[in-house]
Parts: sequence; structure tokens; C-alpha cells
Amino acid sequence: MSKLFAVALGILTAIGGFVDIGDLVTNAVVGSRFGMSLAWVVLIGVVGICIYAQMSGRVAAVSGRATFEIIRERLGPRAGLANLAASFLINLLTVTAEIGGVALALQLATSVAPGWWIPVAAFGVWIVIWRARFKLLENVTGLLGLTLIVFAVALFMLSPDWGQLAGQALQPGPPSDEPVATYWFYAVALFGAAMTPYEVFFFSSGAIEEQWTKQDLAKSRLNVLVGFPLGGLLSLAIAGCAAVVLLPQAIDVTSLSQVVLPVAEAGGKVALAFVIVGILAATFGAALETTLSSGYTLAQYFGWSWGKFRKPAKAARFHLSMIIALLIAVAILATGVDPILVTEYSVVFSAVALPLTYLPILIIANDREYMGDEVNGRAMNFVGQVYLVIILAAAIAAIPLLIVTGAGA
Amino acid sequence: MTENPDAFQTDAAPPPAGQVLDAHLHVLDRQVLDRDDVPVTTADDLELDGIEVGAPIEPGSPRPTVSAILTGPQLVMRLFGGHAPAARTIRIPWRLVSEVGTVIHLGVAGDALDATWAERWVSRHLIGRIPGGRHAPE
Amino acid sequence: MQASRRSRAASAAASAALVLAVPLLAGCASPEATFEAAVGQGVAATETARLVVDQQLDERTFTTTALATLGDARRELVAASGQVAGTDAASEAESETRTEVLDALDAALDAVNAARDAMASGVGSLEAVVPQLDAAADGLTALEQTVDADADSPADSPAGPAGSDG
Amino acid sequence: MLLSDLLDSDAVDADGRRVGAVIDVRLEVSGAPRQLLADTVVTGLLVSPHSRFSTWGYERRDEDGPLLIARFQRWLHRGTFLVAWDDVERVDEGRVVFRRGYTARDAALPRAPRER
Repeated sequence: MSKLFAVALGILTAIGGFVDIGDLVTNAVVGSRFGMSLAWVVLIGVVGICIYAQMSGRVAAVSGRATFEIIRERLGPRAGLANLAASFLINLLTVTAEIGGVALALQLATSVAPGWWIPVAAFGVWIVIWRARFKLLENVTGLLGLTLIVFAVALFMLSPDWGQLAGQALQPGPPSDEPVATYWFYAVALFGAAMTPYEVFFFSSGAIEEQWTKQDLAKSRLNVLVGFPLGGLLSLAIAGCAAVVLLPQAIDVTSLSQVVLPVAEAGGKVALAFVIVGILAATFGAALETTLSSGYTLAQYFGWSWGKFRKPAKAARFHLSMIIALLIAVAILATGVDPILVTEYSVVFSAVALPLTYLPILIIANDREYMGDEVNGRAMNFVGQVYLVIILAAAIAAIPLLIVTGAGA
Repeated sequence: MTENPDAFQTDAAPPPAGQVLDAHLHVLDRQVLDRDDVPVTTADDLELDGIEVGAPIEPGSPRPTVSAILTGPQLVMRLFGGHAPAARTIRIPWRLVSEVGTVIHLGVAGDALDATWAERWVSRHLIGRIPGGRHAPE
Repeated sequence: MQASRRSRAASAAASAALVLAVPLLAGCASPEATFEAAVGQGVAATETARLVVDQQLDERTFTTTALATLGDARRELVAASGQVAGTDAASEAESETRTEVLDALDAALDAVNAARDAMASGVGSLEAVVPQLDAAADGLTALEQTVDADADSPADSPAGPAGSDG
Repeated sequence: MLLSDLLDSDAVDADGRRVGAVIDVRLEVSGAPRQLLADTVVTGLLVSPHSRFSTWGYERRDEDGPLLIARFQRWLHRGTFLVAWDDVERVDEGRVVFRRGYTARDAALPRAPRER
């Protein structure tokens, strides 16, 4: 059990990246429209986030500096501010979506309209951030989020034609009834979700919350190697379930209730109970992750005091900015906007934030003044640079694809 | 490394007497921590003493020194250009600095500095008034 | 850093323009594309409802979850009807198609509402709704072929981004 | 005088010929001793002939990873040199004038001592 708790940070971080409310739905959309033909993107994304999360965790453990401090230091105030603005908007849109997502998950459990749950969910997120220790927060949400593994179990119980699924996965490319641009739009969206910047902000800041040192490098590696592949696996299992149950019925997924249909089909009420608990934990965990990330990024850019290991009064602006972020999220949701739709526009901001986040991490991971002997090896640098090129390509392609496809319609 | 050796004549720099720092590379935009490792601010700019704009520098005159870390409005100036009125800049005197590494360490408590007034104000008037704000998380 | 600052400002303006442009683009789709999208949406919602009613009859799902699912399906159908009703038909044939699509979506909406009533308040039996849902789904699926054929006819301009004319 | 006023200034020789841009200011913790840290004095200016973009120090240190970025930065700042403060004649707004016969020194930083 204590082994499991040791990797809670990695699991919670990955949940925010791979199976938060936007991704739950996106994965099912992808499965219901493209089968498994986008599985390769998830694979590339998992490797990419593993590499850069590990780098950011190593920098945090060895030098004690969290990712946004490094971004400010290497990029200077202007490019740093561009990244801050984009990252903060991604955080804010995601917080909004997750609070809506918690409300939608509660609706599945109670059939009470989500509007009633929104203030409850937002208050819940705030009170946890205000009062709960970091360790408690990550253990509970990380552990409960693991119940999402029921998607993988459900996929087995559906006893699909594995050959067909593998065939889809091994022959990348859009099905005949989908335009090529739409296929690539979802490819970029899945890659962007896998590498979304708040993962490294949260992971590196979490490493400092947990007071990792050079002695914890193995722990950091374990967190990365357990958390993100697990996230990728869940993401594929969700797509697989949708491909098996919903694709043949011509059901294009548009809502969370459709995402859980295959699980109920496979495992009945027990599986459904697990998946609802899992979704609740995942969306709540992702809400915590993105709310904290919005505080971390602001505080680290401006050099404010931050961290949950301090009393709130000793990190006042950090806590104030998170309260404001939550209030804005509730205000956005009060307009009645579809929370899942909100996350689609964060792709636009990812185009700015992705390269400006990963470049400074790669540079600092090579700086002996920060890292001493723990600088990147040649292999790590090679892969890191390859990914930087992929990130840049995805960033440049994101906006034209968003327009051409009308956000994947 | 030098592709253009004719452009100038290169001498080896004289051996340094103390720690050598490049201001932009090693100091600017780094985190400032107080005596107890509490973040104070980011080094938004440095104030240099002993440079007079437009005046010729007599050979052998004393070299300029770093007199303060500047913050607050100075960040806006660096973002958008221009000069903040001297009265509005927030200074952390350089003599309070105890160590410069990947962070800048001060030898004093942050609470006593002008640079933390906004933090203290928010703490006293907003965050500290919310129940639980003055207790460590459980 | 001056040059990069200017280009950043430009790209920020561009992305702002894009965010505004996306809904506009979606709004300018041709009537055929709108009909096709609406029918596809209707099929998905009706099939979803049928699936969840089956699950409820088999006791594989919670009533709360099933009700939420039917609520989502109903919302999709209402949205699809709204899209179609708001389209200006340019020809007799288009106006005819529009009526057909609206009728089929209405039938599906009636079926989903009946399922909700049966589930939530026991008005009527849930088993009895199944054939109604089947009929509505079949009607929409049949329309899907008609609308698709329309969109492929040579007289039409190329479909907008929402149309899949492969 | 602010550091940011000095950075990005044009570096000009005694004949008014532009020789590059000031990309950094070299400091040394070697002045009069104080309670905590000795006075930090300006010992020179770093001038890059080809670019005024802020740099990550690759041309002054022996770091060489990641390779592509290091190569690109070295190329961008090829020929960067150090001018001792004693060789500076005047500082104007956005312009620094060097004395006649100033010496362009090697810009390399001494191997940085490891903190912590």
C-alpha cells in the first residue's frame, strides 16, 4: 500500500492529463468515430510526457526549482508572460470544465441536474485546497481514480474481436467516412492532452510540496513510469470500449453519459458504480490539479510565496489567485455553457504554451549550475529534441486544423 | 568556437578574484528567497551605482557597483519599456544579499522588506480572515 | 526581443480572430450539410436511448444514470431539430427534405420522452417504448441514406466543413 | 542606472563604428567586504556582434547540451567578447562607447563553482 502511495503524485498528474472530463469524452469520441486508428498518438504522447515530466521532476528534486520559475528565468519576462497567459487560460478553462465534470458525474449518480452540483463541487475543491495536506489530497484522488481501470476490465468483458482492434491500431489513417483534417485534428488534440503543460507544473511543484531531494530521483522515475503509462492505458481502454459498443451503432459520443454506456453494457451495475466513482475522483482530482497549477504558475512567475506546505496566510497571494480562479470558473459555468466544449478551445492556447514550457525544461536539465552531475545524458537529449520538434509541429498545426474542421465537427 | 578571429584580438581575462557572475544570465529573473527560504520576489531588475549617463568616465575611476534588486513596477517597465518614477520602485538593497546561486538568498527575514507589502496586505486583510487561514493544512 | 514581441501580438490577435471565426464557419454550412449532420446526431441520440433502455430492462444500469442519459439524448434531439428548423430551404426538394427530417426527429423525441416518462414516473411500460424507439431509429437511419444521396448529387456545391462527402 | 538600460545597448568604438550589442554585464563579488557579501562590482560588458537576443550563456560556458540548441546559440553569438569596464569611455542612452584601443577579451566564464 505504501508503494502505491509513493506513486500517487504520478497517478494524479496523469489522471489530469489523460482522463480528465475533456479527455474522457474526447477518448470516447475518438473511439466511436475512428476506432483504434489513433492509438499511436496516445503512445507517442505517453513517451513524450514521460520524458519531460521526468526531466521537470529531476530538476525540481536536484535544484529545488519548480518548472515555472525556470520558464521565467530562461525565457525572461516577456516570453515568460506569453506562456503564463496561455497556460493560465488553459488552467482556467480546464478548472471550469472539471467542476462541470464533477457536477455531470454527480448527475449520473443522482440524476439531479448538474446546475445544482456546480457550487457544491467548486466549494469542495476550494476546501480541500484550503485545508487538506498535499499528501492526503493526492493519495485519496489518485487511489480512487484507479477505479477507472474498470474501463480496461470492461473492454475484456466485452470480448471484442481483438484482431480487428489491433488491425485498426496498426493501420493509422481516417476511416472512409471521416475527412483527413478531422482525423489530424483529433491526433493533435490527443497529443496536446497527453502533453498538456499543467502536468509538468503540477508534477514539479508537487515534488517540491513533497520535499523531494536528490535521494528521491528513483521515486520520481517510478512516479513517471507508473503514472503516465497508466493514464495512456486508460485512455486507450476508453477509446476501445467506445469502438466496440458505440462505433457499430453509429453513436457519435457527445456527452459523459454515453462514455459510461459500454461499461454498463459489459459489467452491469457493479462496473457502473466503479466507473462513476472513478470519474468523480478523476474530475475532482483534475480540478485540484488545475486549480493548484493556476496558483503555482502565477506565484512562480512573480516570485510569490507558494505551496500547500505553508499556512494559507503565509502564501496569501497564491491562495487568493486560486480562489479567484474558482470564482471565475463558477461564473463561466453559470452562463450555462457546455463544460466539455470549453476544453476544446484550450487547444488554441496549447499552441503557445507547449513549446514555451518544454524548451526551458530541456535547457535547464542540461545546466550544471542547476543540476550538477545529474544533467541529461545524450540519449535523453536526443529524444528530448525530437519531441521538441514534434511539439512545435503540433503547435503550429493546431490552429489551422481547429478552423478547418470546426473543432472536429 | 570563434569563427571570426580577425574581428578582434582576444586576450585571456585576468583571473577572477571572487565569484564571477553575468548579471543577465545569473541574477536577472531569478527567485529571491529570504533567510528562512520563503520566496520574496523575483529579481526584476538591478540598480547599478556609479554610472552617469552621457558623462565621460575618467580612466582609473572606481568601477560601478550593484546597489539594489528592483521589483514591483520594474517588471512592468521591463515588459513594456519606459521608466518607473524612482519613488515607486521597490528596492531590496544589495547589501542584504547573502548568496547568489540558482536563487538569490537574503540574509534577513522577508517580512521586514518593502517588497513583501502586497503579500502582507493580502494576508492580513483577506486570506488571514478566512477561517483556517492561519493554521497549517491537516 | 522586440521582433518576437510583435509577432506574438500578431499571433494573439490571429488566434482571437479564429476563436470568433469558428462558430461563424459552422453557421454557414449548406442546408444539405446541416440536414446530414442533424440526422447523424439524431441517429446517435436515438441509438443511445435504445441502448440505455435495454440496459435498464436488463437491470444493468442505475435508473439515475439512465435518466441522465435519456436527458442528454433528448437535448441532442432538440438541438438537431433546432438546427434544421432554422435552415432556409432554397428549393422545393430541400423544403421537402427538411419536413421529412423534422418529422423523423420529432418521432425520435416522442420515443425518448415516452421512455423517460416510463422510467421516471411509471407512466406506461418501458417495454412498450422499445418498438417505438426502434421505429424512430429505423426512420432516421433510412433518412440518413436519402440525405447522403442528396449531398452527393452533382448540382450541389461542395459540402462545408461539417459535411463528409467521402 | 538600471541593468536593463545597459542591456541591449549598441556597443560602439571610439570612431563611432558599431561593434555589436551589449548582451550581458559581468559582475564580480570582490569589492569592499560587508556583513554578508562583499560589494559586487561591474568588471566588464559582454558584446555580441551578431545578435541582441537574450542568450542562455552557451557561448560563455562549456555546456553543450542539447546539441542543436547549443550549436544554434553558439552560432548566433559567434565572436562574443568581453570589454573590461576600464575600457568603457562613456555610457549614453541605449549606447555604450569604448575607449580608443580597447581590448576585446575572451568571454568565457570561469568554471562555475557548484552551489549547494
